[in-house]
Amino acid sequence: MGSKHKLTYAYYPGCSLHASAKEYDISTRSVCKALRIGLAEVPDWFCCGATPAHNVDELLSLSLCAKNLSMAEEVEGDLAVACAACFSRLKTTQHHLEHNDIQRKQVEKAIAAPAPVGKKVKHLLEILARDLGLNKLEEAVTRPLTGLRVACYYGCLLTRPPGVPELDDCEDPRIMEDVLSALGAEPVQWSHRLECCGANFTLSRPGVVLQLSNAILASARAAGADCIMVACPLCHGNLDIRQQEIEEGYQTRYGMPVFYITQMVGLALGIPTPRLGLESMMVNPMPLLQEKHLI
Amino acid sequence: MSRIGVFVCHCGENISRTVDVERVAAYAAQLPGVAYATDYKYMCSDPGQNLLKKAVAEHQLTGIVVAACSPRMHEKTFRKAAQAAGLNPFMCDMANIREHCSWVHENRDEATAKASDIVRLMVERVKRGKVLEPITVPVTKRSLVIGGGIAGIQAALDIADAGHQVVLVEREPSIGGHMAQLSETFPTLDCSQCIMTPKMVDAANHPNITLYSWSEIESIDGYIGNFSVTIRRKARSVDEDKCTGCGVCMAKCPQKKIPNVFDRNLGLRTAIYVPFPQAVPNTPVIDREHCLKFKTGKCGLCAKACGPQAIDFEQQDQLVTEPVGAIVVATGFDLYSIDRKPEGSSIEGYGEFGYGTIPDVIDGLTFERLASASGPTGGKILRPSDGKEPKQVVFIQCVGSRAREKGISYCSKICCMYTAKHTMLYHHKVHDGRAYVFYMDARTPGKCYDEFWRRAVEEEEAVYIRGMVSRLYQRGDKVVVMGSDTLVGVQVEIEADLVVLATAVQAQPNADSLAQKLGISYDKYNFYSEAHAKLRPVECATAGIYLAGACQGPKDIPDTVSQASAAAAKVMTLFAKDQLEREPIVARVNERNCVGCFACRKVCPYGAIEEKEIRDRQGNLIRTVAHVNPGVCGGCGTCQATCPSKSVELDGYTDEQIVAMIEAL
Amino acid sequence: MKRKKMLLSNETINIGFVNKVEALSGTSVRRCFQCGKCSAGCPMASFMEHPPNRVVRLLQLGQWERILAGRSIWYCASCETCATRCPNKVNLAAIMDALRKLSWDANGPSKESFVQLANRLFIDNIRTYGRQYELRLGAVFNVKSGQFMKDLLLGPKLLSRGKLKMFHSKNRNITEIENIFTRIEEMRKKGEAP
Amino acid sequence: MEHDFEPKIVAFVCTWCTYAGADLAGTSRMQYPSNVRVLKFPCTGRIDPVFILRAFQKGTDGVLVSGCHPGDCHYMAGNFHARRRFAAFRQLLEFIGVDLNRLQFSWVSAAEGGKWVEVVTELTERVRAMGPMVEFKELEMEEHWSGKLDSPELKEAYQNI
Ligand SMILES: Cc1cc2nc3c(=O)[nH]c(=O)nc-3n(C[C@H](O)[C@H](O)[C@H](O)COP(=O)(O)OP(=O)(O)OC[C@H]3O[C@@H](n4cnc5c(N)ncnc54)[C@H](O)[C@@H]3O)c2cc1C
Ligand SMILES: Cc1cc2nc3c(=O)[nH]c(=O)nc-3n(C[C@H](O)[C@H](O)[C@H](O)COP(=O)(O)OP(=O)(O)OC[C@H]3O[C@@H](n4cnc5c(N)ncnc54)[C@H](O)[C@@H]3O)c2cc1C
Ligand code: SF4
Ligand code: SF4
Ligand code: SF4
Ligand code: SF4
Ligand code: SF4
Ligand code: SF4
Ligand code: SF4
Ligand code: SF4
Repeated sequence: MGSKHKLTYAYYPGCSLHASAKEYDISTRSVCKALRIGLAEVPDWFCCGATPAHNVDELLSLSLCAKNLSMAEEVEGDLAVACAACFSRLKTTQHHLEHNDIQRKQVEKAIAAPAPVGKKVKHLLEILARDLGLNKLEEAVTRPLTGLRVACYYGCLLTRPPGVPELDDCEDPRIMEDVLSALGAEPVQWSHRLECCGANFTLSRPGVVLQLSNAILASARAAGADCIMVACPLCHGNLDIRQQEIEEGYQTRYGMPVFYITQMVGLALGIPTPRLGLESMMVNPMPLLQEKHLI
Repeated sequence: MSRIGVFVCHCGENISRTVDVERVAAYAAQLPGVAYATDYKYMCSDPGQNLLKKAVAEHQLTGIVVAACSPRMHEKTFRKAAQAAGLNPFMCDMANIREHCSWVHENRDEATAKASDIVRLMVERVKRGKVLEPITVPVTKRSLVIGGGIAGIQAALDIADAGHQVVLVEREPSIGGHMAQLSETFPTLDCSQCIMTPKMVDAANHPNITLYSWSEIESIDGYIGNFSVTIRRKARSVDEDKCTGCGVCMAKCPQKKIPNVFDRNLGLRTAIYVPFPQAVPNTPVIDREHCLKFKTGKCGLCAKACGPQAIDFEQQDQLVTEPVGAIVVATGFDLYSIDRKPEGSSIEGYGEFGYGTIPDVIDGLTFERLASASGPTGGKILRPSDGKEPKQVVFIQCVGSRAREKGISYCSKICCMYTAKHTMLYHHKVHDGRAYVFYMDARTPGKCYDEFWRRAVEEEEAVYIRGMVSRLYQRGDKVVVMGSDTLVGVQVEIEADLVVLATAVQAQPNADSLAQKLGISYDKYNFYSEAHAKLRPVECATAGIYLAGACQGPKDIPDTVSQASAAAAKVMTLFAKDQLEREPIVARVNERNCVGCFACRKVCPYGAIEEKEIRDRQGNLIRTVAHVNPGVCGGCGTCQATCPSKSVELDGYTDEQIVAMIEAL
Repeated sequence: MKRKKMLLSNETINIGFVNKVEALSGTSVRRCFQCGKCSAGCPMASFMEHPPNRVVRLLQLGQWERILAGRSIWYCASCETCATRCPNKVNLAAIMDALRKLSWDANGPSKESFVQLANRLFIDNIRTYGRQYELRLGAVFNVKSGQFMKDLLLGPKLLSRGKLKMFHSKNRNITEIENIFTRIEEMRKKGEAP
Repeated sequence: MEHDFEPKIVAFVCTWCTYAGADLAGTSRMQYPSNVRVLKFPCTGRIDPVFILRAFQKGTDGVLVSGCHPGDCHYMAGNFHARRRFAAFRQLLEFIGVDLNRLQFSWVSAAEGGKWVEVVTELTERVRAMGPMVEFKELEMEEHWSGKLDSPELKEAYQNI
């Protein structure tokens, strides 16, 4: 992307970013503003259906996403998505529409419109690391996150399955670490970057979530991480909101703040913390940030 | 005018029971171009053949149709008889009225009518037959062997022992191939070096073998019996004739920290080096990428130290050309790389196993180096990360093999066995250690092979777990193995000190480019294709080129050696003759009509079609046309059916002959 | 769990069901050679009575009742680990989707009602509001699942951090969502969609 | 059994596989309709589609082309090229109005005497039921040949052969 060219995107926040993950939305908007990345929210977008829809009704899931994609056509620019689950669903839908004629026809009938496949769907990570570029990002940093040891957590949906999200290598992605390094922080090597946190079982089977998320927190701690960085509200919910419960259940103490990627970028850009929604985090990050002299 | 003779056979009653042979003979007699027709009880008997010979003379026959059994039965017999009677053997054909008629039809009228038709068609064919002379080509009784692994060494020794000259070309500084890297070998556990090194020395010292190590094939011309091979002898920077192999140079070289590929980078070597102490030839090579003299112009310590003044920094690559009559390809295999995926690919490699980022995840060949008495650890099993002795070692089979997702669907054939071997070697060396093996199937078909595997399980107490591993990750100084036991139906987790991956056997990375130079075919995995999977397993479809060893497909040493000796036997069979004679069923190009589109060349499975330049008297190029090399052409006729201008014709199956038969239907 | 003997015959092997699953999931069931790599990496395998590879195995044998009667399919988190690593490119995650749909359409007979309930509520929410309404989702789930106290302590914390909204504004174009639902229902009635 | 119409069947076969398979049918004394006449080729790769056209023009009612199974070609790839050529040729035949049921492609190996019998019997019976081949005669009468040969579809089909 040339330096003069302005980056503008259609923006699909997804349900969580308007509710339990509002700090992700707030920080995304603040960061994009600071980096002169234009975001125009797709008006009247719908829920993408997330996991429950495709779990029992693939056609519904594809149709919901197709509808959103077709509404996004009205807004200029590639479609920027923050939530890993929405990103995964929208990319999967495009994949099906492109590769499966029968399904495409069914979807077109369901949404009573031609299937929209042209819009490029991009996760924020791609926008930061590739469209803006790591160099540009690094240049914009005013308060490098020096000394902060971060465990980058991808979860399952950002990179899988092969050939669909095409964000990065599905087994050994580097994009989060690359972004983080550009911010001056120190990504740790750890084992559970891609393990499942229990995802949407948070409602129906919280016990499952506690067990899986505990393993992730434990692994991050063992690797010497000060905090975790995520790019998905679902992961955030399980690791942050349920952290206290996990600590109680497993008789341990993590106190491990879980940041959204945009919160980390915002900190490095020197954006004031209220505009990053840090106060909404369940595990209070302030002590850590103070200790590392980052605020 | 043709004067064809038709001989209708009764075959005792085999034919005459359903076919009215007399009527067929009478019918044949009145066909245009037929000068004589008769029937006889047993045509193939001596009296029958004499009858034929006599008729040729009496009726001045120009061609013969024997209406009898299948040509697959007696064509040779009657062609010989025709030749004895002074006819060109290819002017004799058979009409198959037994297998294709009397034996398969009961109705006498129908069978007789059909037999008459068959005779008529064959008469039309023979009428348009051409006198064909058997093709003879001289044989150069020297052979080329490409690749100096156990396959190449064995083939070279066999051919040389039979008294023929062999040129053995090896790409690396030393011969030996993968077998030289192995520790002990299944199924008998003899030491690989002990049985390999004598053979390497034999090959190098054999009066009939010229060894070109550190050399590669530049180009190949010619055809069976008459190849001309150009070999690039890469600059070694050491004069092989002067060097005594004393090794003083290596001791003096200051560049000592270069990872040794032969030891799978576990050990280090100098810039002037032999890959391993028992190397043959024992002449060092200077690695110009790392040598200070080449990098900075300063150093030359080796040259100063070398008594015989063997070191020559100015040495250049040399091209030598060798005439040979047969070629044995024995270029072996490579192992699937578990390193980070290649650029642009999303699924290759094994990210889930650590992409080679976890130091204590190694492949089977690395394990061989660890276990080898002459290896970097002196035969102690010590893990790469911290040199500690591992107490729990996990082996994973079928890594990269049987994995369509990684682009390989075949079984690598040797890894079940070598993994069993590894568990034994490990247990012999680390008594209080335990080996775990994740496997899908234990494939052990071979003499004493299953017994060997069972010994690993029952006596060496290896724990075999039926299931695959999903992921490996580092936890502290352990490698956590996330596997499953499908027999119990549960997940398995093991904290391993060392993990050994049985990675797939693959073709050499440059196998395809060598194949293109040789004009031989290869499969989609770049393994070289044999002419027939069952009946011609060591021959290439391209005449005069033979295959030995793992370049043709994954193989263990017993199979490799058998195939190498078989390939050598094929070479000797070829060399048993001074001249090659072959059926003259070959294609021929009508150069006047050929438009030079080379559609024919694209379809020719033998690479028999060459470009030929037509020049005027002044030597100016007028046009380029196709030319079929009769020594190479297999006679399939595909080119003829393909040629848009009908400029190529297959002898024995000309359009004229075939169309005449169709018209006569 | 009692393991009943499997009586295999042309009658008990329900190939029609297998074909349905293959059509819905777009993946081959027969291709699986039971390596178990899927189960080795599945985060949920330890909660399932049939680990993923065995689900495929039972499918290969046409033993659909054994699968649907269990809760394995409802414990799959759709994490795609299995599909990503299967050496045979068997898309097991898609097979799980297909099995859930077939089970859902048949109104059970899954025992894992909590997951089913959560899915149902989630989809109902989309139909009613166009978007997720997390407070309602949680509350209704607790009422319907009889776990009135579940996550009781979490709610106020979330509310205080502005993470749960008491009210939810409907999408302005909510009729369009309803249209999608009804069109799909009609297509199904006519047999035009699975 | 008497039939009103006895079709003329021609089999273009490869010498290594199908010819030998037919031999095997003979040595096993299997029985099949006598309508078929066999023309032997070194390989199906040698079979020019023009031969088939010619045979139809000469009043043949059914044509069988048979060679080695894929991968078993004596010459490695001849049958592969043949297959590609015939795939395009079928389009051409269809285009000019030949009922493709008159043309049968099959693989019969040297060991498949029984399969040879099956294939020949089936084709004979099928063509017998179809009646004599008249399409070409009609075509020639209508003199549509040259006109049709110029159409782009036909040209393309022909080039693909
Ligand atoms: C880990 C492991 C353990 C094994 N253990 C056993 C065992 O215990 N028992 C057993 O029976 N088998 C074993 N094997 C199998 C055995 O290694 C092979 O069967 C054998 O090495 C094959 O020999 P080859 O000569 O065909 O190939 P290679 O050994 O690969 O030799 C090929 C040679 O050709 C050279 N070459 C390649 N390309 C060119 C070129 N273009 N020009 C010139 N030269 C070229 C190479 O440099 C090499 O020297 C094992 C294999 C592995 C990987
Ligand atoms: C059921 C079955 C299916 C198979 N299918 C396949 C397949 O699909 N593909 C494949 O590649 N392989 C197959 N094989 C294997 C194949 O049959 C053998 O590899 C092959 O036949 C071995 O050939 P041979 O010449 O060594 O032995 P044999 O075929 O056994 O020939 C030995 C010959 O020696 C003669 N003989 C024995 N003793 C004496 C004596 N003292 N003096 C004189 N003559 C003697 C015997 O009468 C016999 O004619 C199959 C085998 C079986 C049993
Ligand atoms: S030539 Fe053939 S048909 Fe005649 S007697 Fe001999 S075997 Fe029988
Ligand atoms: S090059 Fe010289 S010093 Fe080196 S081994 Fe040969 S003779 Fe010895
Ligand atoms: S000149 Fe090169 S090879 Fe010789 S001693 Fe110096 S660095 Fe080593
Ligand atoms: S030999 Fe054994 S380990 Fe190797 S690919 Fe075959 S089955 Fe797998
Ligand atoms: S296909 Fe025919 S015209 Fe073309 S180059 Fe070959 S022989 Fe010549
Ligand atoms: S007959 Fe076959 S082998 Fe010979 S030149 Fe033609 S295509 Fe090549
Ligand atoms: S990983 Fe694939 S092949 Fe292996 S058991 Fe699972 S579905 Fe089957
Ligand atoms: S998608 Fe489901 S079955 Fe597959 S690994 Fe994830 S949880 Fe297990």
